[in-house]
Amino acid sequence: MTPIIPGFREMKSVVVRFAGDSGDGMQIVGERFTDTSVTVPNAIATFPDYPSEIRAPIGTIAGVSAFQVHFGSMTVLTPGDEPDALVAMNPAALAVHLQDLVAGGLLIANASAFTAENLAMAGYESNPLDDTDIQKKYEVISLDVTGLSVEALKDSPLTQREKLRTKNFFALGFTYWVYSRPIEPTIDYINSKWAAKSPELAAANIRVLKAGYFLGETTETTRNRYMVARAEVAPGIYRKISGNEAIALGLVAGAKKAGRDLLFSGYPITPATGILETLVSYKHFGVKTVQAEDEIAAIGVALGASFAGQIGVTGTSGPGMCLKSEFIGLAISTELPLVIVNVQRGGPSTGLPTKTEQSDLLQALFGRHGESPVPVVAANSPSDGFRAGFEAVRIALEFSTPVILLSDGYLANGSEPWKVPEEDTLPEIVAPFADPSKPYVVFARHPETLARTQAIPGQVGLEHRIGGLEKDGKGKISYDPDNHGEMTRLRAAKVEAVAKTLPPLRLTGERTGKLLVLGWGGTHGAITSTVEALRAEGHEVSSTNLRYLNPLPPDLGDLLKGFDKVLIPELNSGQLCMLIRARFLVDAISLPKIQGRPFKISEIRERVLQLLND
Amino acid sequence: MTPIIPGFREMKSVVVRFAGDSGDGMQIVGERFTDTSVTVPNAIATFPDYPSEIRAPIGTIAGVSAFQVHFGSMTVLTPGDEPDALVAMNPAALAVHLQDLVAGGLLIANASAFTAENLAMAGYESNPLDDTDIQKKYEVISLDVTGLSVEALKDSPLTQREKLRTKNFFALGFTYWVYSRPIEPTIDYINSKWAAKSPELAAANIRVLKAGYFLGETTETTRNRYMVARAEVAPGIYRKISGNEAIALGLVAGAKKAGRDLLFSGYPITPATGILETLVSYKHFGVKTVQAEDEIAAIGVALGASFAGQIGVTGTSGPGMCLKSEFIGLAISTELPLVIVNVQRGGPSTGLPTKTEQSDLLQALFGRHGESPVPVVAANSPSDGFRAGFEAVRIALEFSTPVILLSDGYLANGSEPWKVPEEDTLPEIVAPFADPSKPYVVFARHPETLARTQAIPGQVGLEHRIGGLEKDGKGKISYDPDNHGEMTRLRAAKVEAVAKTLPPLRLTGERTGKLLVLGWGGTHGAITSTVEALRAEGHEVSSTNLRYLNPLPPDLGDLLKGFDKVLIPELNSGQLCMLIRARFLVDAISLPKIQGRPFKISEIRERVLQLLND
Amino acid sequence: MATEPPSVHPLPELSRKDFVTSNDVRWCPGCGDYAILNSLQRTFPELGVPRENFVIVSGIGCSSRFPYYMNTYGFHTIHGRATTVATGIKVANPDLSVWVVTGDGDGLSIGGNHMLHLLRRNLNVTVLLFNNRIYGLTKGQYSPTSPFGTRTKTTPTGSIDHPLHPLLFALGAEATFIARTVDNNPKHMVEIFKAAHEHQGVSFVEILQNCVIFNDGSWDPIYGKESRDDQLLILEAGKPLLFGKNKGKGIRLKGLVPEIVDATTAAPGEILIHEPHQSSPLYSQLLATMGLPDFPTPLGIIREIQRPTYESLIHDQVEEAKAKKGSGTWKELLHGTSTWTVEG
Amino acid sequence: MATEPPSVHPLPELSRKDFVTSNDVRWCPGCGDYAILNSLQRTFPELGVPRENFVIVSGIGCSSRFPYYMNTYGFHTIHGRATTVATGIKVANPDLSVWVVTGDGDGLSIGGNHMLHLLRRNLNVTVLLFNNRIYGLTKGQYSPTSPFGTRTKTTPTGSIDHPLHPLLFALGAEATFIARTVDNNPKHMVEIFKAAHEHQGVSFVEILQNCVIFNDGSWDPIYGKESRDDQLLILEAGKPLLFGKNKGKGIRLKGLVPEIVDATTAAPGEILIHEPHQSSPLYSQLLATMGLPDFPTPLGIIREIQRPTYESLIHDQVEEAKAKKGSGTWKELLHGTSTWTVEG
Ligand SMILES: Cc1ncc(C[n+]2csc(CCOP(=O)(O)OP(=O)(O)O)c2C)c(N)n1
Ligand SMILES: Cc1ncc(C[n+]2csc(CCOP(=O)(O)OP(=O)(O)O)c2C)c(N)n1
Ligand code: SF4
Ligand code: SF4
Ligand SMILES: [Mg+2]
Ligand SMILES: [Mg+2]
Repeated sequence: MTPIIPGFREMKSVVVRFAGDSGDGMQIVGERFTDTSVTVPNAIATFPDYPSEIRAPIGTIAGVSAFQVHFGSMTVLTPGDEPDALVAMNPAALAVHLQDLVAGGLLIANASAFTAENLAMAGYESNPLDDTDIQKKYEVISLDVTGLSVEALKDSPLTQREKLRTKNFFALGFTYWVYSRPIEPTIDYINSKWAAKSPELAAANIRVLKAGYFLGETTETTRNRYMVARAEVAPGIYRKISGNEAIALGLVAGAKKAGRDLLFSGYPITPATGILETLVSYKHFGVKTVQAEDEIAAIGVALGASFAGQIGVTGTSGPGMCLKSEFIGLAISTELPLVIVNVQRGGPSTGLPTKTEQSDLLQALFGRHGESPVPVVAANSPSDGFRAGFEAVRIALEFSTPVILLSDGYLANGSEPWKVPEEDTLPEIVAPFADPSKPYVVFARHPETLARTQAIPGQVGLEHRIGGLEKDGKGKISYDPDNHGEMTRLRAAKVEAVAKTLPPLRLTGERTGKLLVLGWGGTHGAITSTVEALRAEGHEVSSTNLRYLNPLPPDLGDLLKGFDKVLIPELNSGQLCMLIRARFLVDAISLPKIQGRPFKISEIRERVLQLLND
Repeated sequence: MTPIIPGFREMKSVVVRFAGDSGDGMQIVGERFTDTSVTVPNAIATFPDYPSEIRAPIGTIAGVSAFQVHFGSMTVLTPGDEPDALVAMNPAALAVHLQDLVAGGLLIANASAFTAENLAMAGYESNPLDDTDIQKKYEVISLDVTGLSVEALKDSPLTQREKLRTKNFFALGFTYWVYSRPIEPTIDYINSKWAAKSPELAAANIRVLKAGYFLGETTETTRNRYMVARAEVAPGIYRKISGNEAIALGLVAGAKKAGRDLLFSGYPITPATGILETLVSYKHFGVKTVQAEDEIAAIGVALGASFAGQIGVTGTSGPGMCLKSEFIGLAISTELPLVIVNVQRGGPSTGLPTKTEQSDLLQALFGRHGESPVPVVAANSPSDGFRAGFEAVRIALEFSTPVILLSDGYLANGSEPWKVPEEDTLPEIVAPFADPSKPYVVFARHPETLARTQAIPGQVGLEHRIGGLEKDGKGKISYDPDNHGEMTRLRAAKVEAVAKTLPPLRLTGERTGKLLVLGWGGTHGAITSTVEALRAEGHEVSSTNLRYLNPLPPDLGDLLKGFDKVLIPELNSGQLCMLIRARFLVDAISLPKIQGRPFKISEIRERVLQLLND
Repeated sequence: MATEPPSVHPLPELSRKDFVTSNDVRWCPGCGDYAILNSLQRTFPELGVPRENFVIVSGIGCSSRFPYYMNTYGFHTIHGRATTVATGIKVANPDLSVWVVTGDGDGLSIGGNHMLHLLRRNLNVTVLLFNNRIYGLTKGQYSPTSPFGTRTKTTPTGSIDHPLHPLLFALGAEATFIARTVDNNPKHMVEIFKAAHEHQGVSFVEILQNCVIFNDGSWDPIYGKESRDDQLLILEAGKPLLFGKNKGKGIRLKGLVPEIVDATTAAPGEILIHEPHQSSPLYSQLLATMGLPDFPTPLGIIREIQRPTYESLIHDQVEEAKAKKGSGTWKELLHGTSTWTVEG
Repeated sequence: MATEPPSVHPLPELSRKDFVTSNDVRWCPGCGDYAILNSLQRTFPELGVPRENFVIVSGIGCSSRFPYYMNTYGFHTIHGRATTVATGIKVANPDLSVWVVTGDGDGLSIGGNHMLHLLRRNLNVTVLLFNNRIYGLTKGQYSPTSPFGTRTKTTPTGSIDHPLHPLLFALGAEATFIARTVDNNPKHMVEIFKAAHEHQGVSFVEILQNCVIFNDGSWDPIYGKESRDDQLLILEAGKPLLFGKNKGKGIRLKGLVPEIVDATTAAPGEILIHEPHQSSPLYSQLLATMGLPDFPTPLGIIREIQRPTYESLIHDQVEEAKAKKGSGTWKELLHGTSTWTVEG
């Protein structure tokens, strides 16, 4: 238990958003704040939000970059609806983000950047910091961040330009003071990053960081300070991890457990590129990566690797998924293991490349010609990417099938602390190659999984041919009508057989009641937070999250029967909802959101309350 | 009314199947028999069935080619379940097709081809024509077709090889005699085809045709002859048309009605190539065709043509649909007219390229990333391709949207008589370009259709930019969350608005009752035939067929409510069924068939009777 | 076929401003794309094409944002496919002046096949390939034109792909107009853009472009202040291949191998004369293969030959069919070649 | 890197029969594909590669049925993408001998881009391109290699696309081994297949192939009995470029333009000597552009140069990383570079 510090208001959790120009280093201070809070420890979740342009002109609305961090003494499952505090480094940042700040929230503004020119670029006709309405609505702390930073460095040998670039650490230092965070982890970080290369730079950043912190100590600028107690975090070793990193890790872990090398082939696309960029540094794990000429080639390369006995993986986002669809069909037909990661973003078409959405679920299920079922797995938080990635590899190998793994832009870039698992808590993955001492039947099946056993090039005496034409159980091309019916049935039954290996659904709340909130993938945090809060208030509502979208978990049908109503919040127009209605004939209600942003807790809360009161 | 000829058994309808080696000219005699019967007139439907290899070795099972024709004095909506008569030109043809012949059916075999070598290639150990079981089960007429043909030509100057090639006309002549068909149309055909180039060849074929016919007249080979009375066919001008031809025609007619030129761009693929092959001969209608380097390019070219003010159309089959999916998303996002024809074949992957299936419905609806709705139209018979093609163009232009038009391999190659419409019975298609005298708002919408109005390159003062990023109503790129929600809603609402322009559903039977059989696309004939027959027997069953799959017709919901049960026969694993269940929460029952073949009437009949008796 | 429609009115005088849109230009400050935009905006008014007949088609990438900044008709399509959409536009309406803007990733990685087929078909459009040897929009992965060993986010230990050579690629496709220019020489750009426009057939223009953020200075060894005298070989039709300070060096041929010689002492006729119009592709090949480290990099028109354009051939076939069969009537369409009548 | 794994057992003696499958061969009687199949079945036993190390990868087309008829590992993939699957196989296991079988449509139309990038990356695989200048499997539409004016079902009034030249295309991609052979000369095929196999790097082999059904006799003007003496230029490394009856004619160079001369009267050294290994691509270009109507068509190895292979470079990077960091452990994987501990 953290002792309550006198003079502080205690909060269960706080949401801070840093916002400034792309060049202002907001992502860096956000990351620092996170890393500091994580070691307190606090529960934490983050949400970086940067512009889609590489470098928009300085000071413009388009150039605003932000980083939101949510830290608490209790479970934190989302980066938070609205910020309790906003750090705004220039007028454009204020213009974009002020609307989100909670009434009464803390606004820390870099007053020195509120010049006439910057105000004009942000569309302000007068200085909002002088606006009495704003002063009344929020707790405004207007600081000459730039000036004070330069002042703090008056003895430093750095150039003026370099001095100006330290100002993000001033803002960070001050924010640390407000929330009584330790500054040592950041000092360590600065030293480890710059001390060797440029001791002056390191010293300057540390000085400015401290200046910001001490400004709080020594002046009367603020009326309130806040504290967030240590969270009761399960003991263990933790690391911070983003969704893209976690998926990369899970894939490699799965491959290792299966005793196969991993070959990842991708083509850069936002927000999926991070997976490739992570895996290129895993070469010493035997990971090979191929940056292909396009997404079609990428999946082709991955499938080739699988045919050759490795586990082939490819990753992309929506537009790339379209291009991979023909090859997914071939993997289905040849029954080869393969993992296809889709980090979903706003669509249709190029859409909103840097924004999040869950609108590719039906594509994952049906986005190919012919009867072509594939297992579909979804990560439900950044760190859950590990488990989802591992599971995708497991299912692909144990069921000799391509698997689609859905993530999204919000999970990909968001990060959270992750309790590092012990290797031996991870399940074995069993998918042996054919035994060369026995005759090889290409489409012979495992009695339970219905998987076909692979024989791989290099194995003596198992030479065989596969391809995308329909074939019979022996692998011979067959146009026989009954055989086609039977092979179609078997391909579907094999995917259905995955259901037997799925864990029971984890439920928040009771198994029966008035309302079940059913989610999948990245809405997990928002839904669970909402339902936990409502239950604490005495409402009869439960929730669960689907990591497995195809096949659906075997216990889902019974669960649905236990509730009067089912609400399905999704970042799409009701795709899971359609599946649930068709499959179980329950009048599930959709809560769609298509705004390129994750759900706010308040949005789900409102709808749940409506339905409970109906 | 045709007078009943004494000595004939009268039949309402007859199914004849011609089967032989690929080189035996079975498609030609099938076509001749069809053209002759059509002018009787009889109602008619045909089903060619040839091997996927170009030329399999002579005499092998793989090389068998067949043509089935169903002709009747009443409505004929399918090529028939089982043949009443089988013409088998060699043992391989017999081996493949005998199992389908109805018990008691007529088997006309070319005994001269039943040599030891041919029997072996077909897998026979002894001559099946000598098999007493077969002789008991069928009415076997064993003829020395080859020998008699050559004999008939003993005075002809043709080479022996040329003489041998006439034998298909002998078989045809004999079959004409059995069914008392006139031989004159075939004589005319032979003359028009060969008389000019090679009078000897024409004379020989005519002689052999007559020899076959006279053989029946002059010998006692057969116990029975059959007659099919003239059908009561609506007066009018008719032509025979295949599904691919009808679609090509419908597309051009739509373009003409809209006053736009048509540009078709495709990449060859079975069974869709026929559309491109038909359209290349329509150049004098202003039709331009581009054979592109692949399916992606093909749709890109078509979309470019649409942007430039023509109506762009592309066509393909399953694997090609996968490749087009990304571009369909761009067409949705830019709201440009475009027609994408998918002639479905057996999947997944390369699957069964020459076989039919309806398994791309969900792909049509959901086969793209993001929320990307498109109207989907399906042809329900070969000649209905005309109407479906026309409608696809109408919807694409009037609603500024890509439209997916589904056909299938069975419709594509099958043909039937088509009553040629008068030009002025075709509706107008109204989709004017923007008015250059008014300011142009790129995403301004028609109040009812919600269509956006196109301005096209070359129009003075309407210069503008479009693309696949999300944009606001003015066409400016926008990452605004609410705008994205609103544009997503509008794109969906626009597709829904098509529903208002759809004709009421056509029903076979009453509007209420025990069972509704609901079909879509090419199952129309089999379902209607089944239901008509059952109704004639007094069963309380109705049926309807959906030409419009998205949006669903507005009167469908009410119709479904009127029935205790709904049965949905589909050549897939229940794709429409899923949609109907999700949308209307009715416990619709699927009758799936995935065998690369159309439904038999008996298959639907059996299931309907089961359900009626349950 | 003429590129411009027979215009009844005299063309309005156009100026650079007519081609500027109100959209904020969103490239990084200092990006080479600005200079290219500027040069094209200066070129268009001089081409004698009415503004409404220009269409700019692009794929996806930093460079592909281009159409938004040009006040013409524009289509920002999908990654790698601009060439296909441009084909549809030009075939549908040959009167339009169609420009494709693409990047080294867009045009040569994902879009390589369509580029290949566009070039061989000889559609009368102009392709501007912004070659910054990097994927800009996706934040700095190596591209198919990145030199061997390039370190990027996806190749931290250096890329291992032998780079694709845009000009050799275009020669392999037998493109009829192939040129190279640079983003730091507006005059040269304008000159090349004009020539590309005038060429009746496909024009492939590689523009060496600097990405200040992810690949800054990539071209400096060729066109930087220090190097350009020695490293740029400016091509002028009919003139000898000279370069270096005061054009003191020249290129001559020894068998099939080029050599650098002192121009001041070279024998008359020894130095190669630039002839972009020759039908043998060997000379173009020679130029295309020249570059670092042993040779200067040629700038200008590498090759320009004549061949009928794709869209004019399609157009001719349609006109021929109409001339032969007459414009198709409704009756012909609906009745086809063979009908029968059922009497009432 | 060796193509063959270090084999502990002596290789079993293989013969043609070992590579024949029990599947019925389903090409049309008389199709050129039979002869190619036969030649490959005769080549494989002579390469010193154990049968289980052969993988044949194909796309879709008549030619792409090939793997079914070879008793090795085989993958009949999807249209145009065999090259990508082959890349995955070879990168995953560089010990395998990987062969890509493709058609002019499969490899150069829909699959052109992957072919391009396979060639430039220099993966050590062999590509056999069956060029029948037609789409066989889809029953006779023109292909990207069909000559201008070809009449087919989709071009009843003649095709209007300038054909793609496979060898020029491969040169544009800077392929390291480029050769041409013909389906009616088994001896030559075997020779070229062996050389292609021996080449460490990508080998691109164009095979002129006859489609009896849809394009019969298409190559007869070049390799038919009547024409072949005068129209085929058989290349042999180190030997002069001679052809015609009794090798009476030769090729010499005038500047950059080839000429045909009477070999019997030519000056010594005047006639070009075939040197496929030279690093300048001009000579290869010269050969590739030769053909009807003015020149004989070269047969044999057009170009063969050395460059590290893609899969060996990947392999090296993995090995280097392992050498530097040690083989990755579970702990390293799961813990990464920075963790913190929450005490119990
Ligand atoms: C199908 C698809 N794949 C990938 C992407 C992501 N993407 C956008 S631009 C780009 C490459 C950009 O590089 P280049 O063409 O060189 O343009 P530059 O940004 O350098 O101007 C990529 C990979 C996409 N938008 N669509
Ligand atoms: C995606 C896709 N598009 C089109 C086809 C149809 N298709 C199969 S093979 C082929 C072309 C075959 O030509 P080629 O590669 O020259 O091989 P050939 O049959 O002549 O040997 C086409 C267009 C297909 N199978 N898949
Ligand atoms: S990332 Fe590079 S190419 Fe893209 S806009 Fe910035 S400087 Fe230009
Ligand atoms: S169609 Fe042509 S290429 Fe195909 S198998 Fe027949 S002859 Fe050979
Ligand atoms: Mg680039
Ligand atoms: Mg071919």
